[in-house]
Amino acid sequence: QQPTIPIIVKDTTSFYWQIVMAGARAAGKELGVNVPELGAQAETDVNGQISILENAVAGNPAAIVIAATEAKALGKPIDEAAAKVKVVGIDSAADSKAFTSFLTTDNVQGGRVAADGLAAAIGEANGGKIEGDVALITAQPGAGSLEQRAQGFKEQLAAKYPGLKLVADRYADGQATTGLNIATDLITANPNLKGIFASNLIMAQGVGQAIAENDLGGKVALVGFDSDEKLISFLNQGVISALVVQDPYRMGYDGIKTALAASKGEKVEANVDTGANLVTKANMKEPKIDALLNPKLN
Amino acid sequence: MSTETAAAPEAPRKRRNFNVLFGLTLLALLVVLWIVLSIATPSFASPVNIANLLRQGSMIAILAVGQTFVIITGGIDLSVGAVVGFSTVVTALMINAGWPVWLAVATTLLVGIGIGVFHGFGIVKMGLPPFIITLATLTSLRGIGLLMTNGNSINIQSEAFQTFSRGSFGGVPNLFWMVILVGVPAYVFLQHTRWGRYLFSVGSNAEAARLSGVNVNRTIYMAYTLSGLCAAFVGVLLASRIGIGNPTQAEGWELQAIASSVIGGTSLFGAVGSVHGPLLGAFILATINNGANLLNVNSFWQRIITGVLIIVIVYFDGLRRKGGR
Amino acid sequence: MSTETAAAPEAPRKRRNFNVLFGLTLLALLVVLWIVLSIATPSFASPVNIANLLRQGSMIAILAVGQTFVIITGGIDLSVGAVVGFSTVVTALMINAGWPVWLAVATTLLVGIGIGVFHGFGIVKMGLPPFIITLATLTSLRGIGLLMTNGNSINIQSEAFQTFSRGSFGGVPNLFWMVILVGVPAYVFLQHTRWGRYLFSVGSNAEAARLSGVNVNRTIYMAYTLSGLCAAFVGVLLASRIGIGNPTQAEGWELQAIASSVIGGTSLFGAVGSVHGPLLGAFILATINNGANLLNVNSFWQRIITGVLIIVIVYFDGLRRKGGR
Amino acid sequence: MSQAALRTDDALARGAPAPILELKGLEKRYPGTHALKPVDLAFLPGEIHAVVGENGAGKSTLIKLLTGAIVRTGGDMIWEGRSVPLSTPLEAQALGINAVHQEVVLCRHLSVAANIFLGDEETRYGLLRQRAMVRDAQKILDDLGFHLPAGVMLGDLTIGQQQLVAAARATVRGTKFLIFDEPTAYLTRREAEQLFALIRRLKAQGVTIIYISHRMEEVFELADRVSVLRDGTYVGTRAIGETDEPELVRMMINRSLEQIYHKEHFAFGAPIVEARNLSGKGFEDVSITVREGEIVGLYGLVGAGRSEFVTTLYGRHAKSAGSIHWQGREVDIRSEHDAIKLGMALAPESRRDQGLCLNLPVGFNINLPVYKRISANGLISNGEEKRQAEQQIGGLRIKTPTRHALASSLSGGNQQKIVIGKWLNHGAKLFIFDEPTVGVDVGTKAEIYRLFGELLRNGAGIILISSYLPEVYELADTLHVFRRGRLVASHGFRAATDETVLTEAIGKA
Ligand SMILES: Nc1ncnc2c1ncn2[C@@H]1O[C@H](COP(=O)(O)OP(=O)(O)OP(=O)(O)O)[C@@H](O)[C@H]1O
Ligand SMILES: Nc1ncnc2c1ncn2[C@@H]1O[C@H](COP(=O)(O)OP(=O)(O)OP(=O)(O)O)[C@@H](O)[C@H]1O
Ligand SMILES: [Mg+2]
Ligand SMILES: [Mg+2]
Repeated sequence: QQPTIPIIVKDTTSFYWQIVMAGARAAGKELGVNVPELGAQAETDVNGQISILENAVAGNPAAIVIAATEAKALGKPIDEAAAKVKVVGIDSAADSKAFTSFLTTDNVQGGRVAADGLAAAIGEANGGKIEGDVALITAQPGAGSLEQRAQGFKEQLAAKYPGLKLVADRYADGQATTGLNIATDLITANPNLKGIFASNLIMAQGVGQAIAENDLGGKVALVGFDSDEKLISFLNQGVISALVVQDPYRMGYDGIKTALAASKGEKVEANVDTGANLVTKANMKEPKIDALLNPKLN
Repeated sequence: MSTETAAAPEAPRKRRNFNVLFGLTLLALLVVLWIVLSIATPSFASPVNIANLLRQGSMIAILAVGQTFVIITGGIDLSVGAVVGFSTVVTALMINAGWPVWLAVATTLLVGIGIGVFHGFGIVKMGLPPFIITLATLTSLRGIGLLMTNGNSINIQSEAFQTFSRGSFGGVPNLFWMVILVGVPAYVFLQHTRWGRYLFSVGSNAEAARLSGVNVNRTIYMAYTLSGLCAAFVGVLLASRIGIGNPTQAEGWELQAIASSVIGGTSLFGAVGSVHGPLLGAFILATINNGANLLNVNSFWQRIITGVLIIVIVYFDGLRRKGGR
Repeated sequence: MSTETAAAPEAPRKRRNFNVLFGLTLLALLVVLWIVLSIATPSFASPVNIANLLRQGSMIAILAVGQTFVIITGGIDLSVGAVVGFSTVVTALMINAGWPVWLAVATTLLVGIGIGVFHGFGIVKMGLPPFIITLATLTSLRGIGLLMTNGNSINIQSEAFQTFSRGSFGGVPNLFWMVILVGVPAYVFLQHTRWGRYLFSVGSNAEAARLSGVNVNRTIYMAYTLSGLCAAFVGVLLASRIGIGNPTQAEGWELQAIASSVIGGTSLFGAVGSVHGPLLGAFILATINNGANLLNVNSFWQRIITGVLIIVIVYFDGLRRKGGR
Repeated sequence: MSQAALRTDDALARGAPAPILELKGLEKRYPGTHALKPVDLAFLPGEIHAVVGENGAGKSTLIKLLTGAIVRTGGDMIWEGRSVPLSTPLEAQALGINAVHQEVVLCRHLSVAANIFLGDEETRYGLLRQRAMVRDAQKILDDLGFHLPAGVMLGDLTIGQQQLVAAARATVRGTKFLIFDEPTAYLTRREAEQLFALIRRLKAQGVTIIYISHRMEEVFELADRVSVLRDGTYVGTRAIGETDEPELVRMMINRSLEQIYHKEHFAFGAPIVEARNLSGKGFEDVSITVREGEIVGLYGLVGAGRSEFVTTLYGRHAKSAGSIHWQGREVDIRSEHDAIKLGMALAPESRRDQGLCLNLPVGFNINLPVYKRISANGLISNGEEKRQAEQQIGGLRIKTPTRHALASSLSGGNQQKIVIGKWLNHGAKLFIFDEPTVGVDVGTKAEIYRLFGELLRNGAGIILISSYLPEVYELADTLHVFRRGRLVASHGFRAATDETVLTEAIGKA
């Protein structure tokens, strides 16, 4: 009988997590593991994820792979789960020492990379002068990884780019349309706006549309986080200057692989950084980046 | 009904203190908002921003009109947000499959109608409360959309389709023209045809309507079908505006649509409502958001202010209504 | 009302085909679900899972009870989810400020009562529709909570407080004991005290109630206060369960609470409702989710199935009600 | 073969026209109630056929069957020799059958004109001709002599006025067969006269009319034949010339009734309530005193302001001038709660809008005012609750399967009994009865009047509002006449003739 290793993601409805699950699925097939794909239905649904974790433990799996929606909240439940099975963390940490292994993109680092990308794009558009107003649009408050990206972004701006002034730090409600509306309004209200960081997939789609709608490609730089077909086409059109891309597929794949090894009592690495890469029109054709942009989904 | 009656005796006493504000119609309240914002921020009254504002309010406005038909019959349609999201997916898939845009749009509208008919069926034939059947659709439709897209966004490959929502005609954004395209027939339908009147009669007293020879069941089918149709139409517009098909979009728009409708004076107990009310309600909400963005109000404060303004506006509008009786 | 009447003549004809299913009470339907799941997956009936299930349904169950009081009066309380989120913040801040847990909990409950009183005030004194005032609170409260926490989560620094929600007593999870703690007095209150009767009378015909000497305004205050209190209590439980204070939690729980209540037979037109109904409704929803997780149903399919099951369950329950009349 | 069939055969033999509508074994069962047991009955073209019977006898049920409002559970209906299903209102209307139902079933949120034309709107190019409809509706109302504005919301009219609108609506449609189910319940004599004129005119045009009423004199004034139902069973039909009131009453209640108006006179005690120069919305400068043991009657036309006066007294509306004295002390009554605490009880005129929680049980409604008394620390005594309910159900002979049945499932008259019954055990000092016997059958009326006597004997006072002159005339110790919001005349017991009272109420032209 095959061992069972469920993977619990933050939000099954997001494309990003679909890629993570695809990676896990692939690993499951290759390694002969049964991989239930579980997850909350919104990144902010902490309680929902705790319930799912409890249910998963109740099914007596060999190990569990989980991306915690909220570091502090998931700490105790993961401790409890780890008392019964091996737990491997991916993507986002939890306040628990019980992880057997932890594979992640450092989201704070991702925010820094985004700031660098935005600064570079603004410099390029303004003859090397890295100055002007910039804005940050976050999909929704209360999502840990988005807060970390914002933190990294702001830290890096303050530390490295004194010419860039963060004039707006706004939260939407998770809807592309809201991101779009906020962006058009910011553009109207701030004539000197030079760049926007939209810190996840759906915000980048909305904000990208605002820039396309107002024909500001190149005038207002946009950096997004994560990628899909739409964002890649924006990148190609020059609407988006750069994307910070993680390696969700690998997180899923390696997560299952590590968990299987751990469940057999093998020794596994405690911390793995799967990296955050800045993708621009210039480097998007590189094979490594191309693989990130076009993960094999099935 | 209960609670409205309960409040009635209190209001008149206070009325006198607010003579000026009290006479304001909803439209006047909106204009006051606009004037205040024009003074507070120079960019508000700029043509670009007005175009933005008109675009931003359009979709909820159309949804609210459809929703109002349903609420007038004493029902509720919680599914509209999900129908919008689902419709973006349907449109996107068909356009990407190479269908001509008009056919893709028409098919999407048919899907919306189909969903509305299903709601009518659930209510009329299965005897389900509207809340339940439309909540079930909301849940299921998002699931079906996600299955179809695998949680991915579908990039719509037609430039022309996307240009539409950005364009304008005679200086007015196309999206706002769509509001007029929906609003005018909706107004005529609701106020000047017998079917509109039947909607009111069913919401007022379904038994009386039935005894008067009104086909109550058909009227209910009609209300939900119209709401589904409006939602599917908004889905097409949204797909055009954001250029993707994504089933998780428009989440929570049902609440915004209902709120716009209620702000516009529709009673959730049925039989009271108009077409201009929900339109005004939607643009009041859009103005609040637009203004807060322009003034760069902290996002958290923005929520607080929105809540407070909703109370204030509905309060003054309520005073006027009571006085006007 | 309108639509229910309209549907009535249809149902009886179909009834005969479903003799068996048709007689099932909601409880029986829940038991059927349990039996099916026990057969389908061995882990369902395990003690661990049953404890999980009881825990998972608890919070919505308590919210639904509070919500039911409001719905019985013909109102609605959209704010409950926001009150839960806000309460986690209040509790967390106070516990971290070194207050004894009991005091922090009591204060949070007082905050919930205060919010309920505010709703009563808006409805009774300002004449606002319940939908509007509670929607405004929903929006504003989330904003206030976000301001207080600056969008972050507050890590609660009391071990003891967090252990509570994990613990169990006599083999039953503490969270489920809380349902009993709320449910039993709520039952007595609604069915065996005059205030419970007054809730029904206000929902049925506020004018008749008033002329019969019922203090309608006070009854409305009471309903919303109870709902606010239940929500604040759930906020405390949630804070204990997730160990953080975070104002964005419990998003959409208002819809789940209302749905549980309606599935449990409460009528959104008021005057029809019970305490056991919403409890059953909440645990039916929890069972569907729990079962889908255990069966490893794809999460997209899970939504679809949830929608379909809601329809099926309410349909059969409706048949029984009609037959029982 | 039943009596009715025989009689019809007789009539046929005598050369009378063939019946327009024949009922054969028509019956209706509700779960738990056999509302109408198989009935054989024939209606002749152009006749006015009265149907009488106790509350809950099945009259409205019969009417609902004829108009397709409900579907029969057995029997057959023969329309002009043809068996018809009559399962939808539309079908009935197509045949020319229409009804003014007992409860005003119209839409409060629509205008009078919209209600009159509902289901049959005038349109041009698919659009409503709103102004034309208001004009036409106004013309219809004026032609009928009803002085009502066609443009206002129906909900803004009093029930009596709504009843007239319903009558107007039905006459436009009931081209062949028209049914009036207690149309005069909320009307004063003057409006009733208008309605009778209308009915006679319709009869002259060859329309068949079924007329239901609990007022015997109306039956004798209008009808050609009268049929009696008792407890869902058809009892018999009489030509109006061949019967008299005692016989009909005996057929209805299976016993004879010597006297309807039980009038006992008591010595008046101290004043209970005094209104001094009271003004408010709908009435002005009214001074009235009610003493212990006294029935104070208020008479006036529809909309004269009587209901507004008593509801103001009761704290439902704010007074604008004047004062109220309770047992000699000036009091400030701010809410109905205050009024009830002082010792007032009000049985309001509209049972649907003000009197009953229709979708709650009968027992609940009866106990609503007394829940405070039958509960300790809020906890309700189940035994007391049951006792109170059963006592009223028994005493007033409220026809209901159990006290748990919903109030909405009762017949109109039985609902009215709840509105009265719920105050009888309240122990109030002043009882205000606003149209207490609308739709109540003679037997129960007598019982209610007897109960008035008991209340008086216990030292209470009564304000009795009625648009039915004989009632106030026969019962009131003091009779006040209202006209357009003012108190225009007062009389002692039977001190003025009823014509005088009527003239005072109408005013000089
Ligand atoms: N919807 C219903 N469900 C159950 N029973 C009903 C329903 N409607 C009427 N009944 C019952 O049918 C019987 C006959 O009622 P109906 O209304 O025909 O009486 P009625 O002769 O018109 O009396 P009234 O003079 O009081 O109007 C009553 O016992 C009533 O309780
Ligand atoms: N709901 C209402 N809206 C507006 N006006 C009303 C309303 N109800 C009553 N009126 C008006 O108030 C005045 C007094 O009405 P009221 O009902 O007190 O008269 P009444 O003598 O009791 O007559 P009725 O026999 O019709 O009850 C009338 O002019 C009437 O038209
Ligand atoms: Mg009747
Ligand atoms: Mg009156």
